[in-house]
Amino acid sequence: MKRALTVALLVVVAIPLLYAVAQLPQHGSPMTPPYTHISPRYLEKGPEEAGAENIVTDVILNYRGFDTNGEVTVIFTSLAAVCAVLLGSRKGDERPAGEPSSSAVPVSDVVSFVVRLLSPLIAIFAVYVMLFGHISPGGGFQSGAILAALVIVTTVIVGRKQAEALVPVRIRRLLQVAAPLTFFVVGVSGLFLFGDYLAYPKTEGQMWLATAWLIVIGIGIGVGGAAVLASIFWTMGDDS
Amino acid sequence: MNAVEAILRALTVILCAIGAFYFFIGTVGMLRLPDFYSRTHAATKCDTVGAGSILLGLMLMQGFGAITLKLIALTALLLLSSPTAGHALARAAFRTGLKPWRSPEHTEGEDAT
Amino acid sequence: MSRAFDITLLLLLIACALAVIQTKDLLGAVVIFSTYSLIMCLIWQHRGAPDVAMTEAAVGAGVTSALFLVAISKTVRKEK
Amino acid sequence: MIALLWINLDYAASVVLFCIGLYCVVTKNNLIKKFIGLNIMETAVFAFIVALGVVEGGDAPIMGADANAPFTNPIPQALILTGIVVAVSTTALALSLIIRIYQHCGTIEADELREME
Repeated sequence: MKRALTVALLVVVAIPLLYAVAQLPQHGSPMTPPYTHISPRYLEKGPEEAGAENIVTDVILNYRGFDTNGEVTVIFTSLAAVCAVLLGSRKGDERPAGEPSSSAVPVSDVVSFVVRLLSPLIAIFAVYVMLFGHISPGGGFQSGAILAALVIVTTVIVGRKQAEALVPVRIRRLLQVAAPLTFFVVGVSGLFLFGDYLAYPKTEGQMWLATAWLIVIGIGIGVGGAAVLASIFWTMGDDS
Repeated sequence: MNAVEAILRALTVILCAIGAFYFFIGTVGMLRLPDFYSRTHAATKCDTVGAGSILLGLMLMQGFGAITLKLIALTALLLLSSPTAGHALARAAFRTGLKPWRSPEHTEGEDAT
Repeated sequence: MSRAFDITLLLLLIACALAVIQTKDLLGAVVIFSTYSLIMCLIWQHRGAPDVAMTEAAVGAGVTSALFLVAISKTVRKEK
Repeated sequence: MIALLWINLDYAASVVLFCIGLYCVVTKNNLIKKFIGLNIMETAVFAFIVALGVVEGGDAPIMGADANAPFTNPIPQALILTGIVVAVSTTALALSLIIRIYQHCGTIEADELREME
């Protein structure tokens, strides 16, 4: 019965979707609706108008800055929610005692050595991605994820305590809100200088300022995203 | 195309063929070898030797330039990370108590003693 | 040629997705899922979206897998 | 229709992946497995939207000295970039909820949890 229902559901979902997909304009043709409205303008005017040669960065941080502002708040909110769920009231805690400790097996020397060797390079790569998001692929989110992965690997290798000691608690609180905060600062500067929240300089001579703001927001998102993701990892790894 | 270029192109083709061959061997090993440890060994081998020689061939084709530097960095990363991953896998398996495979006639003799 | 490459990648992607839902061992499923993310990242790079590919490689294959692994280590490994 | 699907193969693959993910979400009992299925569905939708922006022979939309004419559409890419990061946020929240459920009830199988009520 259940199986028949599942099959029916899949058929009901798949057939209309496949039908609709078959009716779409040919894959890869430049005449598709998403390509004919606003993209040509972005592609044509992006570098002069928005301050970055990477049009994706332009769209994310400049043309659709509000969107990203909200989205950055979403990742911060998810950290808050994870903390609220896992660190909340511990009343109903009926976990079986004697859970196997995570450090039962010592860390391998080879892995530890290779990670120590590579981690500066990974950090350099993350910083490069963060700072050059406006002219090459990459940007804030990517470097944030790379840094978070670095922190996670470090936590696995040298242990939670030492990894957390890299970032003192007081600074960490600030870093976790770095991304929304940077957006807020840039947005308010735009409000004062150009009359709108998140307004970017538009004239020819002020392009350097727009690029500088893109870089600043990139740094903010990178550092903030890394702090948020690493904190989520640590919070989930807590023996609460 | 002068002689040097032709030789370089030939070397590239040979190196890429060697790389593809090692990938093939590694895949066959993954499918055919009896236990976890030997399969890990096969996978790591095709990562390092196969991808390494393909990258070397590409370097020869590119000549000296920015792309070659990137390829060198890539090769170094591959040569570091792939054996480490293999080592970590095998070590984790050994620590959790997975016994290496012995050929059947061998194990019978061991059990008797 | 490029189309053959595309089709191969898409088939690999579908095979990975099927393998994920077939695997009873959650740890194995997560590892295959991270492979799935990497193949997706290759497809996006091939389609001319390096930004998205980079994000998927770092977030989908890196951080998400780590989070899944933590969750599995905190709960159970085998699916009933 | 088959011929049209062959032309739009990338879209069709996204639909297939979406259905695989939906099957996983509907039939699997383990909450983590359900969530992996949800992630597959998410990725399928992302792949579909990125495929919408592809232009035949198009380069990445990065203007530089050596960039040449057809560029892929940057808007779907920007959209998906945001989407992926939101996806990892939801994954983190869902996984922490699952951990919490396990701490409370000792199981993460959906039917056992339903019997517990």
